[in-house]
Amino acid sequence: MVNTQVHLCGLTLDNPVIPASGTFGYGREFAELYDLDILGSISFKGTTPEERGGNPLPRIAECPQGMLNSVGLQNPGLEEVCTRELKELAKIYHKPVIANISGFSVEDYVTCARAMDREEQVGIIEVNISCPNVHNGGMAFGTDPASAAEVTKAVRRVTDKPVFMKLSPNVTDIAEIARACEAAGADGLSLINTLLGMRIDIQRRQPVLANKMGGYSGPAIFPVAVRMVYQAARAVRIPIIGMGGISTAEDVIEMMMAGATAVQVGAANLVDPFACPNIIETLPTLMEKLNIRNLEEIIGVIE
Amino acid sequence: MVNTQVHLCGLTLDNPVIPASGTFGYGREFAELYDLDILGSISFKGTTPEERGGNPLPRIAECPQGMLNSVGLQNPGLEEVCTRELKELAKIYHKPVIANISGFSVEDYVTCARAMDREEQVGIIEVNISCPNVHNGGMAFGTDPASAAEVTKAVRRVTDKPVFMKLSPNVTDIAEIARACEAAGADGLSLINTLLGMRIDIQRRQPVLANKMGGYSGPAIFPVAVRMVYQAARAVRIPIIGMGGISTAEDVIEMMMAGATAVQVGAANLVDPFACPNIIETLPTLMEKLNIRNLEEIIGVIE
Amino acid sequence: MKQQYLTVRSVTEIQKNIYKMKLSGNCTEISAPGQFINIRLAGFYLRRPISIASWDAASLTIVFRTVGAGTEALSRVEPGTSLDVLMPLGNGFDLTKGGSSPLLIGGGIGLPPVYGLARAMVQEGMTPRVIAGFNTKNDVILTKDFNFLGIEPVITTMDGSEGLRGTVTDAAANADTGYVYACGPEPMLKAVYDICGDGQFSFEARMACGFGACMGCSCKTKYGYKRICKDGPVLQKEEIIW
Amino acid sequence: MKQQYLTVRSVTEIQKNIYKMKLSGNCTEISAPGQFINIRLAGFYLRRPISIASWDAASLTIVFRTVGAGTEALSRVEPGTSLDVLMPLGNGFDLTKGGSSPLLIGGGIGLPPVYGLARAMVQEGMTPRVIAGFNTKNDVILTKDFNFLGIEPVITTMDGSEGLRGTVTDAAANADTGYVYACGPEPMLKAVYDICGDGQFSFEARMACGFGACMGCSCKTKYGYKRICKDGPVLQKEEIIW
Ligand SMILES: Cc1cc2nc3c(=O)[nH]c(=O)nc-3n(C[C@H](O)[C@H](O)[C@H](O)COP(=O)(O)OP(=O)(O)OC[C@H]3O[C@@H](n4cnc5c(N)ncnc54)[C@H](O)[C@@H]3O)c2cc1C
Ligand SMILES: Cc1cc2nc3c(=O)[nH]c(=O)nc-3n(C[C@H](O)[C@H](O)[C@H](O)COP(=O)(O)OP(=O)(O)OC[C@H]3O[C@@H](n4cnc5c(N)ncnc54)[C@H](O)[C@@H]3O)c2cc1C
Ligand SMILES: Cc1cc2nc3c(=O)[nH]c(=O)nc-3n(C[C@H](O)[C@H](O)[C@H](O)COP(=O)(O)O)c2cc1C
Ligand SMILES: Cc1cc2nc3c(=O)[nH]c(=O)nc-3n(C[C@H](O)[C@H](O)[C@H](O)COP(=O)(O)O)c2cc1C
Ligand code: FES
Ligand code: FES
Repeated sequence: MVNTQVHLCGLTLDNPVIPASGTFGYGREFAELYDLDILGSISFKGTTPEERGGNPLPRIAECPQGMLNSVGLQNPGLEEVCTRELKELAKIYHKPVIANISGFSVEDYVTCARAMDREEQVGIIEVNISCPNVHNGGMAFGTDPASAAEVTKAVRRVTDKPVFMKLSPNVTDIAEIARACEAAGADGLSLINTLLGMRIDIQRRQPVLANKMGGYSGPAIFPVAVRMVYQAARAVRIPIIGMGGISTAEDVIEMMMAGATAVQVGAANLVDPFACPNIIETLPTLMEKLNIRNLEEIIGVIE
Repeated sequence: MVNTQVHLCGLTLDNPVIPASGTFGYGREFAELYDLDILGSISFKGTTPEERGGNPLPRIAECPQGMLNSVGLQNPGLEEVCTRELKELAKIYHKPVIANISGFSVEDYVTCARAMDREEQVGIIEVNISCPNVHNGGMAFGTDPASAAEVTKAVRRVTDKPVFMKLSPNVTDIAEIARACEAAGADGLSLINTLLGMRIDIQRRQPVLANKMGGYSGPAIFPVAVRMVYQAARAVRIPIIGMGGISTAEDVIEMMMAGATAVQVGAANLVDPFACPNIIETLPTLMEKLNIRNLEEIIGVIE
Repeated sequence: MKQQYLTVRSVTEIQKNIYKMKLSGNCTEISAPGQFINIRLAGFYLRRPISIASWDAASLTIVFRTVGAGTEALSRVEPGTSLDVLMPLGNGFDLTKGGSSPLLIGGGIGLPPVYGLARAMVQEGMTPRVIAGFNTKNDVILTKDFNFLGIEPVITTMDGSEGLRGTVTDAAANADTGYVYACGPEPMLKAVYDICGDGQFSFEARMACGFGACMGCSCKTKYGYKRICKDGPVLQKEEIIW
Repeated sequence: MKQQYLTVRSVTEIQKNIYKMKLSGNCTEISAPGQFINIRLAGFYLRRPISIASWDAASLTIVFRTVGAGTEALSRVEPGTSLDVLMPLGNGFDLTKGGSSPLLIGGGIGLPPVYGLARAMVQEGMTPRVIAGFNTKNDVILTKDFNFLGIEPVITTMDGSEGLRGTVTDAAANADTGYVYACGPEPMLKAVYDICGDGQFSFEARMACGFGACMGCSCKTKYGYKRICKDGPVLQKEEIIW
């Protein structure tokens, strides 16, 4: 018998597989297909203080082994999420969840973190800093160590729950950002968010996305994600939730060997709604094949 | 009849399709398969002042729709390239070529540029600044605007040939680097070089590459390349050679609409040695289908 | 919604670049015309959404136009092949709202779900009227299928090469447009919207999941944001914002 | 080297996880045993290099072990399928250097090219001696094929479950090892290198192109850098640096 448990800042996950924020809504669509309680946790759709309608359509473009999205953080806003979505989520999922929060100013993050701090089911607050900082020329918080640290500190101050900073891969030096977040008090890191990409409709001579550029996710970004998780893991001592292109149990093992304690599965849920259950089902067999008894023993084995 | 000609700093290319440096050697292997003179130009393997053996094996890892390489700039060194390889190349290719040069210090680049300046067949000098600067903590020249500008200026000073700076995609802000190179006197830009990636052999619990990390190329990086070419093209007025994941005539059109005047085809040559001739053959038909008379009319049509 | 496998029974080119494909498998969950299936194709990351044109308990038919590499590949799938599909998706049309003889308007490749709707209505004893608009006579599809239901569609072509010359709204000018069911390109939907009293409109959007998880297809309506894939593709006239 | 299509004629599992595949097509360019082909497989970016085990003008045979997703997929290719291959690749063995009765040593899945070499030698009237090493009797392959050439290979297994117990070099201890041709895992090659007078050694490397363009497989030899794919896979003893 193999052991798939992993520990994340005091939480014990039955397995490391977590649907990624924005690719699982609040679980409702998937709960019709399988029992969500098999999941290690769930990172629900990014919450902002106010409701957001998101970007104009089209928001989706196909890529080789991946996709672009420019959903633009559409969500019903903090209040609605807390009063309605989380109540519904509690009915279909019975373990701690990960509250993914977003914002366009430090105050936005603080507002969301404060509210999520009061939500019993929230086990971890995951702070998406790939968003543009409206007070800093629109440069994403996650692309500047100082801004990343500022958000980390501010959020850290208003909650007792573990704070995971979710890093953008669109940076020169991921280790530098990782260290800045750790130094500012982050309990863990989530990475990677989507790579910035663009596709053009050559017939219409226009970008496919109304928003021109969008976030690239799916298997195509996996080698970049493994590299960044590896680099970040070697730069900090706090745990890492690794993601980017994971779609098989093999990918989970590879990401954990690179340094991740748990993983998130994003785009894969969209093209195969059974991606997570399939991975969770395959994991023990694969562990046996690879002579892994306790999944935690492989975290960061790569030197 | 459609016109596939493009103009690049005084050079007229019969078509925009150029094999990318490092994926075509000095053309010999391909000359056995087809007449190289159909190509718009050729960017030959990166030259360093001294011979380089490159990195230990394995140097190649497979990825979803792409590959990692850690060849490590293996090349016979400047003297051998000029006295032997270019003489051989001149026998099998009869148009101006692109001299890709690399280095680990500004002097390295200058040495190579000086020598290439004297080579009659060299039409453009393409300066690969993805290499680590040994005098600056190993940080790649191409990840820092000041270093990129310094190399640009130094090379610009020692040659009359057009200088194209070849940019690394592993940066937060490609537009900033592009502007720095333009301001320092670059005649054009080539982008993108490979994305830094990593794969792990989960059976052996080791990185697949002996060098751990390597450069990701192939269709998987295409959406990132299109985005960066678009961003760079809007940031500068000098022409751009676009590359990264191109393998079809459609990709060529998309990259040109994003802002490229010509394109390079890299990894595709390796898995399909006829990639370039196939693209060149398909291009006119595709242009007709898309109502493009002169290929140059689509350069940067995307706003 | 389920993930399941359907077996391709036949693929027929019914017009230049337009194919009818019959598939067999469990179709008992399909609940309304206008629903669609999302098809996984080898070599493509995203699934391809295609409307159900007609169905029974153990089979369904789709009709599609080849517009890109995905639909090209679909047209070349061999009979006997198993296709991984998510189905049924979307809300579909509500038959109960338009009276016993509503007007159905389909444009181009938007006609297949309109055919499915007409078929379901006839099965319910209703007598739908149908206007079918195309660019030219080489695009005209499904006429015989409608005839088989006892319906004589009014055909319009932009160039007048078959049926009336002009748009579907030209053809609808003298008809009762009190309640209209419409599916077709967006400019057509808008034109129909402008002339009808009330009705239902089926929309398209680029989709990632097709089952409501990603917000990739969400658009604003008078009743809040709706996901074309899950809360649509059929929207009621009253809620549409152009 | 050419890019061409070979048609799969048959795929047989000759041992657990080891397959023999016969392919037909123009094989007239193959010039030496030890050359290989590079096979494109749907769904995989890089081609898979596999040695030619034997060939004639219009067909060739490969023998491969399923070690990952690519070789798994190859083992499931249906007869009749066309495979896109680059061939012939590499230098192959030089038959002329080892006298009339050289020693051939193959280890595990390195045996197929050794078989091809033995076959070519027999055709030239030579009388090669063969040592074939495996982990266990369930890995033993090609014995009958050698017998058919009139050769009785000395079989060794690490666990002694078939033939002699031990390594190929154990088995070679009493043989004339003046000139050896070897193909197998690198530790085996090294062991053979250490006990033989002279010889030729066939290497493996992760490859991108397989035809000399990318330097992905280049390694240092006493005579400068060599590309395993183009200047190899067979290296002469005198040039090898471990
Ligand atoms: C609910 C719904 C029902 C549909 N029903 C039908 C039908 O019955 N018959 C039919 O011929 N077509 C139908 N379509 C359109 C069909 O999905 C597209 O023509 C198809 O996806 C194009 O794929 P491609 O690979 O050939 O084109 P490409 O342009 O190469 O596709 C690239 C990407 O864009 C998407 N895409 C391109 N065009 C459209 C489009 N019009 N709508 C949505 N996504 C698009 C593709 O799905 C893919 O993700 C429907 C679309 C939707 C949303
Ligand atoms: C010149 C040459 C001749 C060969 N001849 C044979 C043969 O006759 N029979 C046989 O069974 N095998 C042979 N091999 C090894 C064979 O190429 C690999 O087993 C195969 O590529 C593995 O592919 P995979 O997708 O199953 O494994 P994966 O591990 O999933 O492959 C991942 C990547 O690594 C590469 N790779 C993995 N193992 C090897 C290896 N040992 N050598 C080179 N690349 C590797 C793959 O090509 C692919 O690019 C030969 C290799 C070379 C270089
Ligand atoms: C449609 C979509 C919406 C997303 N929304 C969010 C979000 O709200 N917050 C966030 O932090 N990440 C969001 N992401 C990023 C994913 O959580 C994940 O980091 C990324 O997609 C990489 O993983 P993948 O390749 O497995 O999809 C979104 C991704 C997709 C595809
Ligand atoms: C095996 C290999 C070797 C390369 N060597 C060089 C090089 O010497 N100099 C250089 O500037 N780029 C080099 N590159 C990068 C390519 O020229 C190109 O920028 C990159 O691969 C992206 O294009 P692609 O996706 O079409 O391959 C190399 C790429 C590969 C795959
Ligand atoms: S396509 Fe995902 S919500 Fe509609
Ligand atoms: S694999 Fe490209 S040179 Fe050998």
